[in-house]
Amino acid sequence: MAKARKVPAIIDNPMSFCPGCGHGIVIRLIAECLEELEQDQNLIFALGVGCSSLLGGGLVTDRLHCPHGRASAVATGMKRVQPENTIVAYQGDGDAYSIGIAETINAAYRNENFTMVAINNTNYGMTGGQMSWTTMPGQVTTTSPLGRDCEITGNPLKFPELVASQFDVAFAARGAVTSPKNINKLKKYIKNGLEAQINGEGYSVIEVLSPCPTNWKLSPLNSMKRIEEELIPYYPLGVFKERKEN
Amino acid sequence: MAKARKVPAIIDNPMSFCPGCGHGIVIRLIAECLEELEQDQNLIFALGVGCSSLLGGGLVTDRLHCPHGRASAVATGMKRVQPENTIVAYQGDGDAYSIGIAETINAAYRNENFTMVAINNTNYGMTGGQMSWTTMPGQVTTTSPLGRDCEITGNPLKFPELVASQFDVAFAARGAVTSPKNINKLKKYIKNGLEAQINGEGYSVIEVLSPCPTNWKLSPLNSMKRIEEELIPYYPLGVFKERKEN
Amino acid sequence: MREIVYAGFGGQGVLTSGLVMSQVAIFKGQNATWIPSYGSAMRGGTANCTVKYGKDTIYNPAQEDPDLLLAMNGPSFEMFYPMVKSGGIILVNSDMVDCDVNVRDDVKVYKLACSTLAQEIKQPRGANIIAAAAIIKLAGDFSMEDGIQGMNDMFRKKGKEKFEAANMKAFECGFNAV
Amino acid sequence: MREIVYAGFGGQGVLTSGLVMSQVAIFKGQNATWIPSYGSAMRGGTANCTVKYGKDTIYNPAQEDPDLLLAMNGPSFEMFYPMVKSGGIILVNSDMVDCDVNVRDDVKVYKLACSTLAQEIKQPRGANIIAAAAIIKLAGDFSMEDGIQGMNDMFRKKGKEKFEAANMKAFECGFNAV
Amino acid sequence: MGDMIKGNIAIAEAAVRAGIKLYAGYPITPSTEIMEYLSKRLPEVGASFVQAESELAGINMVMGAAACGVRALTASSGPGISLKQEGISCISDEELACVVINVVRYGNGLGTLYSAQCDYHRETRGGGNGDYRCIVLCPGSIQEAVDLMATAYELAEKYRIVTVMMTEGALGQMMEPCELPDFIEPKKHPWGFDGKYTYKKIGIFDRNSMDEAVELNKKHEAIKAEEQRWEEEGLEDADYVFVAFGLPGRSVQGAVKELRAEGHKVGFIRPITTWPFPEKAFENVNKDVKGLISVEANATGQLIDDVALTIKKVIKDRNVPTFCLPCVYGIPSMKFTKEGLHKIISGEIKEAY
Amino acid sequence: MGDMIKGNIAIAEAAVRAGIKLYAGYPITPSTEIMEYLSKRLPEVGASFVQAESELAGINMVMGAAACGVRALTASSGPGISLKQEGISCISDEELACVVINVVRYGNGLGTLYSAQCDYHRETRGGGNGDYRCIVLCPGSIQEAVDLMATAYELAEKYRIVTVMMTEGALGQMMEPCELPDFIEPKKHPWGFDGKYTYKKIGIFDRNSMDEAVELNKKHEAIKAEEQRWEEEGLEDADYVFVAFGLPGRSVQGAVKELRAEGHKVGFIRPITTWPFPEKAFENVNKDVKGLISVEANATGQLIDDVALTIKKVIKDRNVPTFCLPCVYGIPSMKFTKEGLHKIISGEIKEAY
Amino acid sequence: MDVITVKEERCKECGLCIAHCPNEALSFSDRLNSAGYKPVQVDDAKCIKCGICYTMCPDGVYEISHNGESGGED
Amino acid sequence: MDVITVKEERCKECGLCIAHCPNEALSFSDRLNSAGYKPVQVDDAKCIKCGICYTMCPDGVYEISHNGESGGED
Ligand SMILES: Cc1ncc(C[n+]2csc(CCOP(=O)(O)OP(=O)(O)O)c2C)c(N)n1
Ligand SMILES: Cc1ncc(C[n+]2csc(CCOP(=O)(O)OP(=O)(O)O)c2C)c(N)n1
Ligand code: SF4
Ligand code: SF4
Ligand code: SF4
Ligand code: SF4
Ligand code: SF4
Ligand code: SF4
Ligand SMILES: [Mg+2]
Ligand SMILES: [Mg+2]
Repeated sequence: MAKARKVPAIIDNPMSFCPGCGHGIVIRLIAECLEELEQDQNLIFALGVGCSSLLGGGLVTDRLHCPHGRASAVATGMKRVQPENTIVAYQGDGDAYSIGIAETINAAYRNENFTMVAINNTNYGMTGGQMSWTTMPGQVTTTSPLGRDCEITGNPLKFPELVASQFDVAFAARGAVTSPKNINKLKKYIKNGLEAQINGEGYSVIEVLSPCPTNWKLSPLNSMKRIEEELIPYYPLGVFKERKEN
Repeated sequence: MAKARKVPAIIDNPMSFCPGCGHGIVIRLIAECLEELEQDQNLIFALGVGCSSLLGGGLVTDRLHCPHGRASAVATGMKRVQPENTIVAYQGDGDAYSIGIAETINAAYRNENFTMVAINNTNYGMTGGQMSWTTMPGQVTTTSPLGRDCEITGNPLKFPELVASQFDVAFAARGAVTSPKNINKLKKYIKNGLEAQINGEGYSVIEVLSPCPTNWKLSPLNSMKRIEEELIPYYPLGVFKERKEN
Repeated sequence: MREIVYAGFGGQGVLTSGLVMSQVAIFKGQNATWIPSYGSAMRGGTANCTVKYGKDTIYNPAQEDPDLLLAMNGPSFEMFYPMVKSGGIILVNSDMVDCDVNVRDDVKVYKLACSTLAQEIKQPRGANIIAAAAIIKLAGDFSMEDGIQGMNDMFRKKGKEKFEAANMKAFECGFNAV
Repeated sequence: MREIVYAGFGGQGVLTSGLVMSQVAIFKGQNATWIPSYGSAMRGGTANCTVKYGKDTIYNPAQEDPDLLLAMNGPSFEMFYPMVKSGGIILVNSDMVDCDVNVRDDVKVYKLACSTLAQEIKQPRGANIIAAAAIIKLAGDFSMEDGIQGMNDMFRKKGKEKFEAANMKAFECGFNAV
Repeated sequence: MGDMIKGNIAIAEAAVRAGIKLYAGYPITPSTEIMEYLSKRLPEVGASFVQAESELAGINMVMGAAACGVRALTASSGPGISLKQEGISCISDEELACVVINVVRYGNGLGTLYSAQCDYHRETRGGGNGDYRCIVLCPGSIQEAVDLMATAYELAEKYRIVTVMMTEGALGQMMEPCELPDFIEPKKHPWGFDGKYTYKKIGIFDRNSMDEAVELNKKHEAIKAEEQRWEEEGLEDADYVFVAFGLPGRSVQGAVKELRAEGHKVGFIRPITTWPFPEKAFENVNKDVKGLISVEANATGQLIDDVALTIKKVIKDRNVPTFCLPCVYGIPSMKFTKEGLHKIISGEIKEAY
Repeated sequence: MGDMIKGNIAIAEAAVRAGIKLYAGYPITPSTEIMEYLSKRLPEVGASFVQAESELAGINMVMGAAACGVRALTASSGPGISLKQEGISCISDEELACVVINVVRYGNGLGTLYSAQCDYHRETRGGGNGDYRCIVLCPGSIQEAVDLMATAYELAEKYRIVTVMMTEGALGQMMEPCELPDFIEPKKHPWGFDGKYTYKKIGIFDRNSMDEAVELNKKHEAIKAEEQRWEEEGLEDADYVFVAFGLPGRSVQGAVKELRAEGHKVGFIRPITTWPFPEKAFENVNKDVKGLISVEANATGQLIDDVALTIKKVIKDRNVPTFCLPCVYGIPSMKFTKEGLHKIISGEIKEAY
Repeated sequence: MDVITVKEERCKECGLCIAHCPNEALSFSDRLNSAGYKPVQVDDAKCIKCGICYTMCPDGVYEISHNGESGGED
Repeated sequence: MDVITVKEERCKECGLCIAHCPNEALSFSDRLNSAGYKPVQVDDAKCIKCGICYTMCPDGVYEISHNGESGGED
C-alpha cells in the first residue's frame, strides 16, 4: 500500500510561509501535477502579489512577479507568444478577485488558454489580514474591525461559480486543503485544469480554500476546522464547469 | 387620447449626437422619469467617457465627466457622501463593461445605492467604432476587421444577466429604443431603477440596446432593424432582477 | 513652398481633396505634407486639412500662412478667409457659400458651383474632386495631365482604380471650370 | 541623547520593550522617538526597533550609534553587537544567546536569563518587560519608580490596566536583576 | 507634549479632525494603518469608509466625493500611487480639492517596504498626463504631519487642486509624542454638487484649452507666490547649504548643527512644500555660497534638479555648483551627511550640475 | 521617396517589420489607428493582436510577452498612458525590454485631442513609482519615426529597459512620404522565459536594493554616454540656441533657417532622445551664447528644465539664461518662434531660469 | 386643442419619426436648416397628436401641448 | 523496504501531520531547529508509510521512498 512520495524538484526548497499555511500544500500539488504531466520543465508561473510572492524565492522554474492583481493579464501575454509552454497564474483572493478582478474575469471571458490557481484564505494575508472579497460575513479583519458587514461591503464572491455560469471556459472547480481526502481531490482538479490547458481547451480555474493561521489568529488545526465548518458550507467544493472531452 | 409631451427642461438643448443616435432617446427618457419622480432638481450624473460625454454640453444638471470606465466608482463616492441626492451613472458599453468592468461589477457587488444606465451600441462609438465586449459575433469593426472572432475575443457579455445571477442587487433589466412600444417599456425599467434608488433598495442597472448608425454604417432605420433582428435575439429584453417590494 | 487649406463639412470629402493635391506633388517629385485638423468635437462640425508642397524641406507641416483656401461651406469660409496670405486665392463652393467676392481686396475669390457641376456630369459624389482639380489649376504648379496622373496613382494604390474614369471626368471638369 | 536598539525574534516582544523605554522618557518630560525596522520579508525573521530619548531635539530617529543593545536571540546579537558605540552596553537574553562576554573589549556585555526569570516569577510572557526594565536600569537615566509609572501609564492608555500587577512584577524583577 | 503615537495613526486621526467625510483606498504597506484605523474611526464620526477594490477605484471614489465639495482622502504607497495617476490628473483637471497621502516606499515596480523619497519627481511634476501640479507637503515629524493635515485641505480648497501629503515609510511606522489638533467642521464648498445645479459647469467639449492654460499658469504662480513653506538655518554666511526634506531633512538639521559646532559654515533648507519649491528660502542664501547639497533617500538623485534649477534662478550672476548625496533608502545618518560634506570639499564627490 | 502615408500607420507597419510578436492595447484618439491597423496586420504575419480590456491590462500583457523575450508593443495617449505607469515601472524593475508609444495629446485628465508635448516631464522622469528611467525617442517626421522603430527595440533590449516612442497627435494623424524599412527577424533573448528555467532569476525578497541601485545608476550612465541622439545646427557662433523636439523641433529648424537668413546668429538643438538628454549637443554651443530657448507644446514649460539643467552643467563658468516659449498645443508656427526671439531680445520675455 | 410644434433647427433628418408616425402625417421638407439637414414637416390635417414622433425623436424636435399645457405624463 | 525521511530543518511545528497520521506515529521532538521550532519525529514502529504526513505537510518535510525509489504517483 505504500506510495513513494517526494517533493517535486521544482519546489523542493525551504519555503518562508508561516507554520500551517495552505500555500505550501497547494504549490506542492501543482508541482506534482506538472511533474506527472511532464510539464515541470516546460512551464512559466505568473505569480500574484501576496503571500504567493514568497514563491519567488522557492520555485526553481521560470516565474514572474506580476504587478498586484495583474497575473492573469501577464499570463495572457505569455501564452499568446509562447503557446507551447504551460502557464500557471498563481494568485491570492485579494490579488485575483479584488484589485485584479478585471484582468481575472477577462481572462475567463476570452477563454485564454492558461490555468489560474487562486488561494482563497478569506483575507489579504501578506499585508496583515485586511478584508478581502471572500472574507466571510461577520469575519473580523483589520479593515472590518466589527466583523464584515455585507450590507455595505457586498457578499463574499464565488468566482468559480461566476465563471462557470457566465463564460465559456474549459474547467472551473473549488477544492480545499483540510484533509488528505480533500487534498487528493484538489489535486485532481488541478490536474484537470492543467490537462485542459495542454489540450488547448481554454481557461481553467481552481480556487482553493486555504488556511491563514497567522491572520486568522487560529492554530493551524483550528484553521482547518474553520474551513470545514464555516467556509465549505458557504463555498461548496466541487467542479462547476466540467471539461467537455471528459 | 392625446398626451401632452415636452422634452424635460434639464435636457431641452440641442444635442450633438449623430442623426438617429439612441443616446438622445435614452437621456430624454431618464430626464422624463426624473421629472416624474421629482428628482430633476436633486440629481447628479456621473458621465462615462464615450458619446455619453456629449451630454456634458447638453444636460442642465450637476454632472461630472468621470475618467473612462470609472463612473461607477465616482458615483459610489458621490452617493456615499450625499445619500439624499439621486445619482445616475450614464455609461457606454465600452466604458462600463470593458475598461470599467472592475468598477462596474464592484458597484453591483457592493449593491451601491445608485442607478447605472448602460448604452449598449455594440461598439466604441466615440472613437470611431472599435470592437467592444458587446460586439456581436462576426460583426466587422475597425479592430475586428474580419468580423469578431469569439474564439479568441470571447462571447458578447450580458451584464444585466451576470449581475442578476451573481449579486444581490435591487433591479436589473434590458430595454431597447427600436419602437414606441420598446421605448415605453424601457422607460418603465428606468423608472423602476430610479425608484429602487430613492427607496434605498440598492443598485439598479438598465442596459439599453441602442443604435450607432454612424459606425454601423447603416441608416437610422436600418440600425433599428438590426437591433430588432440581430441584437434582441442574443440580448433578450426584460427584467432580470425584479425589485423585492414590487 | 505652397500652402493650401481645404475646409468644409465633415461629409464633403475635403480631406481627400487635399490628399489629391499632396499626391500630385509627390508624383512630380516634390515634398509634401498633409495634416488634418481634428479637435475635441468628433461629431458634426467642420473638417479641414492643410497641404504644403514644394521642392524644399517642409519644416512646419501645420497651417501657417495659406496661399490658397478651398471653402466648401459657409462656416469654413468665415473661419479661414481672414487667414489667407495677402495676394492669395480663395475658391468657394458657391452651392453652399454665399459670400462677397470682395470680402478682402488683397485676395482673389473664385466661385465654383461644385455640387451643381457634379450633378451635371452625373458624378454626384465628385464635388470634392472637382474642387481639388480647380485648386490645382489655380495654384498653377501642375498641368492637368500631371494632376490626373498623380490622382490616378493615388487611387490605384488604394485599390480604387474602378473609380478612375469617374474621377478623371470630375477632375477635368474642375480643372477647366476655373 | 541616548540611543538603544532592541532586537529579537518576531514573537519576543522587543518592540514593546523599546516602547516602554520611550514611554518612560516621555513620562519624565523628555523627548523620545521609537522606530521599528521593517524590510521586505514579512514572515519570520528578526524584529528590532531603535529608541532615542533625551532633553534635546531628536533629529535622526533612525539607528546611528547605539549606546545600548538588547539582544533577545542569537541572530540579533550577531547582527548588532558590532554596531554598539565604544563604551556602550549590551544586554543579552542568555536563554537564547550563547555568546562570549568579551566579544568586544570596548563594550560591556551583561547576560540575563529573561525567559527563565519570567518562568520563575510565573509571568511566562513577561520576558520582554524584564528585559526592558533591565535596560532602563543599565541606561541609568531613570529610577525604578519612574520606570514603573511610565510603563503603567502606557498600558493604561492602551486600556490594558488589567495586566498592571503582572507587568510591575516583571519590571521589578528585571530592574533588580542587573 | 502629547503621547507617543504611530505616524500613520496620528495622520489618520488628524484627517478625521480635519473633517473628512470619506476615505476610499486599498491596503499597501507601509500605509495600511491609515486605512485600518479609519475603518473603525470613520463610522464613529458618521463619515464613510470604503475599502475600494483597488487604488484606482479608490481615487475615483474620492473624485466623486470631492465633486460634492466635501473632504475626501485616500492613502497608498509605491505601485498603489502609480495606479492613481489618471485619477489625480482628472481631479486636477476638474479643479476639485482632495488629499492623497503617499507613504513613500523604496523601489521601482513592486518595490520594497523600505522608507524612501524615490517618488519626488513624480509627486512634484505629476505622473499623470498633462501639465497639472499638485501641492506637495513633506512633513519632517509626526507633529508636523498632523499639523499639516488641515492645511492640506485648506490649500486644496483654496486653489481647487490636489494636495499630496508625501510622507515616508519610516514616518508612518515610527512613534513620537504628538499633540492632536482640534476638530474642524469644514464648510461645504459652493462648487460642490448638491443635486440642484447651483454651480454651473460647462461641458468638456465647450472648454477653451488656450484660456485654461493661462488660468492654470496664473494659479500656479499664485501658489508659488503664496504657499512656499520651509525651515532654514545658517544660510546668511554658509559656504555650503544642504537641502533635504522629510526625515532626511530632519537628520540633516542635526548634522548641520554638529558641523557648525565643529566650525563648518553650513546651513540648511528643509522644504516643507516641495511644490511649490521654496525658492524664497534660496533668496536668503549667502551670495558667495560655494555649493548647495541635496541629501535624499533615492537611488538617482531627484530633489537635486529643483535645487539646481532654483539656485540658477536665484543667484543669476554666477553658476553655483550643486551636489547630490543620495542614500538610496532609509534615513541618512548624520554621519553620512557630514562625511558627504567632507567628500565634496575634498573634491571626491563632483557636482551634479 | 516613398508614398504618402499616415504617421500612425507607418509606425505600426514599422513595428511589424521590427518583428513584434504581440500588440496589446486599448483604443484612444489620436493613437487608435496604430491598433486598428495591427488588428488586421499582425494575424497576417503570425503575430498576436490582443484588444485588451484596458490600457492597464494591455501593458501587463506586454509585460508577459516581454518576459518571454519577444518584441511586444502597446500604444496609447493621454489618460491611457497614465494607466500604464505601474506596469511600466514594473517592467523597468524586472529589466524587461518593450516599447510603449505615446501619441501625445494635450491636457490634464480626460484632456483634448490636440497634438501636444505635455507629457514631457512624465516620460523623461517616470510617472510610476521609483527611480527608473525610460529611453524616450521623439521623432520629428514620419520617416524618422519609422526609422527609429527598430532602434527603439534594439535599445530596449541592449539595456533591458523600456523605450517610450513619444510622438504627437499631429505626427500620428498627418501624412508625408515615407520609405518603410526592411523586415527584421529579431533573436529571442537569452533572458526570455522558455519554460525551462535556462535563465535564473532570484526572488523578489532575495534582491539587494543597495547593490541594485548602484547597477541602476551604472546603466543610466552607460545610456547617457552612448545613446544621446539629436540634430543641431549653427551652435558654434549662436547668440541664441533654440531647443525643441518632435514637430515643434522641426518647425523651429525652419524658423532658425529664416532667422539666419535675416542675419540673426541663432542655432538649434533638436533632441531625438529626450532621455538621455543630448548633453553632448550642448557642449557644442558657443561658449558666449546669450541664452537658450525652449519651444514646446504645453502649458507650463517642461523641456525648459532639462535645457536649464544641462546648460548649467555644461557651461560651468557662468550662468547662461534660459527662456521658455510654450505654445500650449499644436505645432508652433515659425512665426511664433521668430516673434519669441524678438521678445526675448527686447526683454519682454524674461528668463525662466 | 392639441398643438404639435417642431423645432426645425434640431432635426437631423434621421427619419425615425416618419417611419413610426401611425398616420403618415410626417415628411421631410425641402428647406435646409443651419446644420444642413432637411427638417421634418407635419401635415396637421393628418396628425392625431399621438406623440409617437416625440417618443421616437432622439433630438427633442417635437412638443405636443394639450389644451395649452405641455409636458408630463397625462 | 519503505523508508520515511524527515527534513527537520524545514519543520515549522504546525502539527497538521500529527493530527492526520492514521497510526499516531508522529510527535514533536524536544529539539529546537535553527528556526526555533521543535520538529516532528516518527515512531518507525508505528509508521505504515501511508504518506498522509507527506500529503498534509505544507513545508516539504517528508519523503517516503519505496524500495529505494522515491517520488511520483505509484
Ligand atoms: C498595487 C498594489 N497594491 C497593494 C499592494 C499591497 N499588497 C501586497 S499583497 C496584498 C494582498 C494580498 O492578498 P491576497 O492576494 O489575498 O494574497 P495572500 O497574501 O492572502 O495569499 C496587498 C494588498 C501591492 N503590492 N501593490
Ligand atoms: C483611459 C482612456 N482610454 C481610452 C479613451 C478613449 N475613449 C474615449 S470614448 C471610448 C469608447 C467609448 O465607447 P462606449 O463606452 O461604448 O461609448 P459610446 O461612444 O459607444 O457611446 C474610448 C476608448 C479615454 N478617453 N480614456
Ligand atoms: S500570512 Fe497567512 S497566507 Fe501568508 S504565509 Fe502566513 S499563513 Fe500563509
Ligand atoms: S458615434 Fe454612434 S453612439 Fe456616438 S453619437 Fe454617433 S451614432 Fe451615437
Ligand atoms: S403626433 Fe402622432 S400622428 Fe402626429 S405627427 Fe406625431 S406621430 Fe404622427
Ligand atoms: S426623429 Fe427627430 S431628428 Fe429624426 S427626422 Fe424626425 S424630427 Fe428629425
Ligand atoms: S507515513 Fe502515514 S503512518 Fe507514517 S508517519 Fe506518515 S502519516 Fe503516519
Ligand atoms: S506538517 Fe510539516 S511543518 Fe507541520 S508539523 Fe508536520 S512536519 Fe512539521
Ligand atoms: Mg488572501
Ligand atoms: Mg458603445
